[in-house]
Amino acid sequence: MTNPWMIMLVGVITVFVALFLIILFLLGFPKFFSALKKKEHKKLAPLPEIVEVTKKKAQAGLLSQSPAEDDEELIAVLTAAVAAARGSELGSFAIAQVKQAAAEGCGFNTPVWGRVERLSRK
Amino acid sequence: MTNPWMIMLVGVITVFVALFLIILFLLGFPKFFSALKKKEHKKLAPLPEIVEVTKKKAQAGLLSQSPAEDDEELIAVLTAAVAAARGSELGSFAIAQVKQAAAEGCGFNTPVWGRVERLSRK
Amino acid sequence: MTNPWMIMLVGVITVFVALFLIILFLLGFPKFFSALKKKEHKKLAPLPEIVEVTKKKAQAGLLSQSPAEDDEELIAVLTAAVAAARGSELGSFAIAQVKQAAAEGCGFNTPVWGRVERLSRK
Amino acid sequence: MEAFFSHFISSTGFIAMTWGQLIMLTVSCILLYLGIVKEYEPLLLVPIAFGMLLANLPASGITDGPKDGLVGGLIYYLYQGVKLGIYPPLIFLGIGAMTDFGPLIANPWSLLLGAAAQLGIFIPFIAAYYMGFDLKSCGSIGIIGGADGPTAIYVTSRLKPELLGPIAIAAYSYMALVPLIQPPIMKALTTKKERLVKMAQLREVSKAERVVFPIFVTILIGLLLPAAVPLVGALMLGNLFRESGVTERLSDTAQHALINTLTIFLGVSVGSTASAARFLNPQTLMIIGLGLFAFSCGTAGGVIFGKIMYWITKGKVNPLIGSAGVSAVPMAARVSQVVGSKEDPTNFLLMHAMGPNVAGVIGSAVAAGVLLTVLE
Amino acid sequence: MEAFFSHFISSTGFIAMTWGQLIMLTVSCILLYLGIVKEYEPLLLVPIAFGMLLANLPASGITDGPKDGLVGGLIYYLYQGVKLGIYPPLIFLGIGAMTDFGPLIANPWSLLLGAAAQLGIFIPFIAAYYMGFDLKSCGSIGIIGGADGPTAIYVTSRLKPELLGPIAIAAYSYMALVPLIQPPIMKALTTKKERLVKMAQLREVSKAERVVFPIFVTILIGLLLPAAVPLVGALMLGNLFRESGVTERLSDTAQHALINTLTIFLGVSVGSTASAARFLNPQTLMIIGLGLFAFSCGTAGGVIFGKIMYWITKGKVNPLIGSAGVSAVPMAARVSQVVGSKEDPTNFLLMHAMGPNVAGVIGSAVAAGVLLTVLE
Amino acid sequence: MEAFFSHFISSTGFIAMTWGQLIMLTVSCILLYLGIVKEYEPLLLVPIAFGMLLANLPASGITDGPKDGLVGGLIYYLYQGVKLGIYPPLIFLGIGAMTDFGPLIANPWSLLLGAAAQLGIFIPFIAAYYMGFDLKSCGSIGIIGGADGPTAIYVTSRLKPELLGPIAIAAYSYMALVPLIQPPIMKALTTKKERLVKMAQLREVSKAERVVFPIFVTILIGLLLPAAVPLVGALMLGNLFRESGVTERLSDTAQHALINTLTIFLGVSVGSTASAARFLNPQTLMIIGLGLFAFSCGTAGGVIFGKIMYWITKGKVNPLIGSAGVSAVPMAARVSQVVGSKEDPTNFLLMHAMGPNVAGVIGSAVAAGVLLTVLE
Ligand code: NA
Ligand code: NA
Ligand code: NA
Repeated sequence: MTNPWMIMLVGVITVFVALFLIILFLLGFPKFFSALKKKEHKKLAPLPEIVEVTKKKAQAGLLSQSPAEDDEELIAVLTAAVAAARGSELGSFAIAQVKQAAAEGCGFNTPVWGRVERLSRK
Repeated sequence: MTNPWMIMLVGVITVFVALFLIILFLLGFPKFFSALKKKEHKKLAPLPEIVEVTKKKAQAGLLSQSPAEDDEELIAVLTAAVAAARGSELGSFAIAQVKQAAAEGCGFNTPVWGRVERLSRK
Repeated sequence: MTNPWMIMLVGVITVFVALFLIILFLLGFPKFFSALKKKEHKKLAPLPEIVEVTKKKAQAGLLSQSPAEDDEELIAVLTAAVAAARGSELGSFAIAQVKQAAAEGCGFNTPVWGRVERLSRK
Repeated sequence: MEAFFSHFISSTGFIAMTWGQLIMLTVSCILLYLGIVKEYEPLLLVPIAFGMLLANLPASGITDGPKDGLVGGLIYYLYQGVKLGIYPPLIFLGIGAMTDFGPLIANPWSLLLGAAAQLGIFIPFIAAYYMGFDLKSCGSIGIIGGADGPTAIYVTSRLKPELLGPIAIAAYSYMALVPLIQPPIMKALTTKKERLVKMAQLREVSKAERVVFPIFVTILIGLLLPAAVPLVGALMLGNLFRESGVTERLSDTAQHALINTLTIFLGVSVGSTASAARFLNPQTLMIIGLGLFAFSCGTAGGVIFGKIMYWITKGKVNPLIGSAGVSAVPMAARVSQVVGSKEDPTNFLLMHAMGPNVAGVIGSAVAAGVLLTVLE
Repeated sequence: MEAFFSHFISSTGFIAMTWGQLIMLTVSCILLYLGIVKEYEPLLLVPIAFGMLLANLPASGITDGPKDGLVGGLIYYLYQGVKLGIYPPLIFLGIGAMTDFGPLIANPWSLLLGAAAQLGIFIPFIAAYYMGFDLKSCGSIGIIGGADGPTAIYVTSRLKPELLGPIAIAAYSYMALVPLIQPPIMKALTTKKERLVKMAQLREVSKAERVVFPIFVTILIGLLLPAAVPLVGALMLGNLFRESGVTERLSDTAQHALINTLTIFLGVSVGSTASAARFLNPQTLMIIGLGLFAFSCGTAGGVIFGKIMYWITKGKVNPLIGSAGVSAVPMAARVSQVVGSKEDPTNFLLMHAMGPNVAGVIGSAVAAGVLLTVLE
Repeated sequence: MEAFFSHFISSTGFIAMTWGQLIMLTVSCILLYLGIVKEYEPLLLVPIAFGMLLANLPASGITDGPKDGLVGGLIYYLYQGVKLGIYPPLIFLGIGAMTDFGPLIANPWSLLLGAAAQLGIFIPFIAAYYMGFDLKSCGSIGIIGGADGPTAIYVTSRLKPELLGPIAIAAYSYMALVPLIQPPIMKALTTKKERLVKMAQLREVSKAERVVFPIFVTILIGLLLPAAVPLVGALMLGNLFRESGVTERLSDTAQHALINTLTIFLGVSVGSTASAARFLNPQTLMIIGLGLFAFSCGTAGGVIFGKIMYWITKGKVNPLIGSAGVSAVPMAARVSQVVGSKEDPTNFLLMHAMGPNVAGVIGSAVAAGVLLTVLE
């Protein structure tokens, strides 16, 4: 293509077409996702509390640097409590665990107790 | 150059000359900048208060994570207040705005309200 | 080597041998280091207090951002006090100083007073 | 020994210095002044200006390639990331991680304003053609009107690397000057009644929408315009890191260590292309002029399309948000807010202008894809 | 003009798209779903899936090398760090800085569990051989059972780069699925009595031990198996930064900016190797199947050796910690804890399982060294 | 099968090991001990020592270049940043962002002390010449006296890369030993009366001065000595990021993620040049000896010039601050403080010594420029 007017025409049209296709897509969002949301609410309902408890613990650990023994007990109690209280199938529980780790952004392979251990090292 | 003594001579002289030129320059600093300072004081006088207000807001937002509505209102009020109170030409006001953003180190393209929005997302 | 069974054999044996050698080494740790620890305790006994004082100061400076004058005085007093109180040979004292800097993670070449100065700049 | 010293002195830069270099050193100091004191896009203008300064110190060899067994200069190596098109997409990764597409998702029609403002690319493209530039230069000049640094540098590095210096400097300077360039155009093109329009509150956008958006846009734009994939893909990957909620580590690094490092490298090496020999010629002045024209066209395009939307919606859209379609995030959106609040201090256009503002980034990436497809 | 437009349209990806690419785009979206919604190893699955998505957008050229004077695509350059074996060891540097070898030092015998679980590498190696793969492919497939991403990528990039896509995806997917894969195997191989064993509290580990450990392991493994030096050396250097107490700056950067940046680059470029042409063939399905087999073998190997230790120690070792020997830090250790606490909620196996867990990382690096020595 | 195993065993490092490598492993362990336990410049000594350790594990190939279609080793690629002169200036960027030139601006005359201490470069240069080293080696040996790691590595990598190992190790070791090396020399060269001088409080330095300083120094040094531009320019750009107040993001990254990453890469790859074959020879001992001589000369040069200033100012300058002119920031300045406070505990020389201290960095960069101009 060497005709500048043609390039301009192609350019302007492409930009409008591309962005208009995105608009079409976005206009469908509210309906689609409001339907999706209701399902999610049911599925994920019990999760937040667990996450919250762990987060509080994590923050407490990070801020107060309490001794490792306390934290370890806390984790043990927490784990046991959750396992006991839910008495549910292993799969879902294990994934909830995984969820917490990721949500806290600890990432890769330092587990919560690893960090606790680290913070409390003398 | 292959004569080590000559290299040494050139080296020592160059180091002293270079650093002495810097000295000459630095000796002129106090006079030059004390003159400059007076001018600046007049020009920039009204700025600090604006910056300060915004900074307080930013810190508050960052620390307390108050709901977005409050912050948005605060920004709206702040913006309106500044605009009204100054009743000044657009240019200077706009640049003052720019100044704040940079000073807070938010950088690139995340505006204050973007961050506020982000912090308060549920 | 092109016999997969041979490769497997070599692999499994190598893994076990390698990790077993580490085990042998680790089994010697407790004895070796408990002996070492006693020596260290004697040598390093007076250090912790110095480090602690400086750390408190550093934290105070970082959190409260108190004026530079105060901090400088504090450093001067601290330095003088330590020097006076110990009245010891220079070498050990200098190294204790170095130790503090590194322990605080300030690293490279920004000294404590550099950071203090920086925090308090208007 | 005299010969010895005179030989050494002849190797200093004082002797080798040309008038052009002296001028360029002055220009770089002015740019540093604008960046530091006037705070015009300092994050890029400071590295660019310093790179320009370093490149115009005679005889330092800091931009020279390797030869005769000697290794090249520092900036020669840093420049490879520009030349190979690596830095701009990775900077877009960081920008994506910093960008909130929420206002755009809440008000999809604002994408049209982001499209209209790309006239700021194509009209100067034509203008440059009739001023005698070859097509590749025209594309590089036009992209200034995209008001988006990494896009401008990416396109220019592929089409016309010789023009990197003036184009990058024009793009970043005018982005900083948006608060001065846009308001007169906005006022001239709108009526008081239009400027007084208050827009309806935006709806809340869910996390799921935010996550699906970058994935979808990548696929759509990627299929429509393969040449835009590096820019759009990186922008959207960064945004996905941000919005997915499970990759905060990556989002954080993309927004800080990675983008800052590459900004330094990009700025210094782009600035270094503005050597006296390359920079000081009539072309540069024309580019600087066309850049201003480009920003004006973009602003006008957005505002005019805003007026069209005002008419179609019977007064529900304030045309002032159209000017934000040029990108220059978030300055252009702020200008909409400021101009609007001058008419009515209780009118809060900021969030509404953020939609066209981020749409402008996508729009200019698409326009860049067209130019690369047609001209590369 | 018609010809003009039709030419332009023919350059879009819609036309060039193959069925295979469509399938791969769907697969990448499924992987994004697993990564983001199911949170299966999102830090790597999201970049990998997005890289796969980008590589399967037709005609973008983002993975093409330089030719005819044109520079290469972004991912071509990012991929060099995989091809040259640079990213995986540097990611290991960060992992080393994040790893606490304390539980291993406190209980050295757990290293044997980390060794036994490497059966998950060598049994599938044999299986792949009899399924018709050549030896280098067998090595790459076997290493999936190491349950360690950087090791798998490092080995595969040296032995059989063509298989990087399926192998990396299998490795990371199964690592995320460890909580589903392991428990049935663990229960099938152990008695209730074994699962109820409570282990003695671990002793405290001093700083000196933590510092000497990485230095010694590097020398020992380095002498025994030179090919493992890049992986083991980097892992241990990172750990030394962490434990020395005097290089916190370096440890911090290795754990954040450096590992995150390289994770993005590695993920995107590894994902990009999964183009339709390479990925969609019967081999891939076999690899996916063998990967699951590998994880199962590793788990079984660890648990069975755990039973042996249970017998030898007369009931002092709970065989459930054996499954943690596959690596997949820290998921596999958590699974030991969860399975154990299901039998007795007051049994706390986490710390005990961390020993075999980090031992598994060393074990698979050693196994990788053997495969590289024998097959490269 | 026997042959099989014996073949495999012959590939281990135990067999290939030489006495030299065993000695070097011991040396690297000693350096790790000095870095970690004695805390001698641990941020560089730990990576250097670990690089040395890795390079002396036989047969690992970690420093080998690519050949016969096989890719090179990890450290071969990391080393390219040293070889091409990229790491040292970028590390200087970070150091610039960490350096406060305020005390120097407040007391310009302290620059002369930073100049005088460069005798620690040029006297050993002559000494090395008469000990039989060629001129390029002399330059590399002399630069140890600059007491500045990146400068020493930059110069050596350009003049005599074979000597990188011993020179880097000497430079960093003696920098850590400054508190032991300097005091006896300082006391021997000064009288009690001189050491008791209390200096006047430094004036306050404004932001504008801090901003103009790096720009001006870059231009001046750049014109006077083009070869010093990469080092001085990077140092001053980093300082400008710090002082401008508008580029905190860039300053932060330069001070952390960037400098830490490059410190790891530089340290490991510099350390890896100290292979047994290269390191264990009489030259190394001579270099170690000349390095100590260099530090002593630098200290003496600074103190003697301090005495001259004491005479000229009639007792207003304490000669003890002269020793800080060798660089080794901030250790040398602390030594001035400590030696001064031993005579009078109320004498506070720290801030006064910081002037010569940072002047020494500029001074040795200038000296490096001279050596590169004359010898490269
Ligand atoms: Na734009
Ligand atoms: Na493993
Ligand atoms: Na020096």
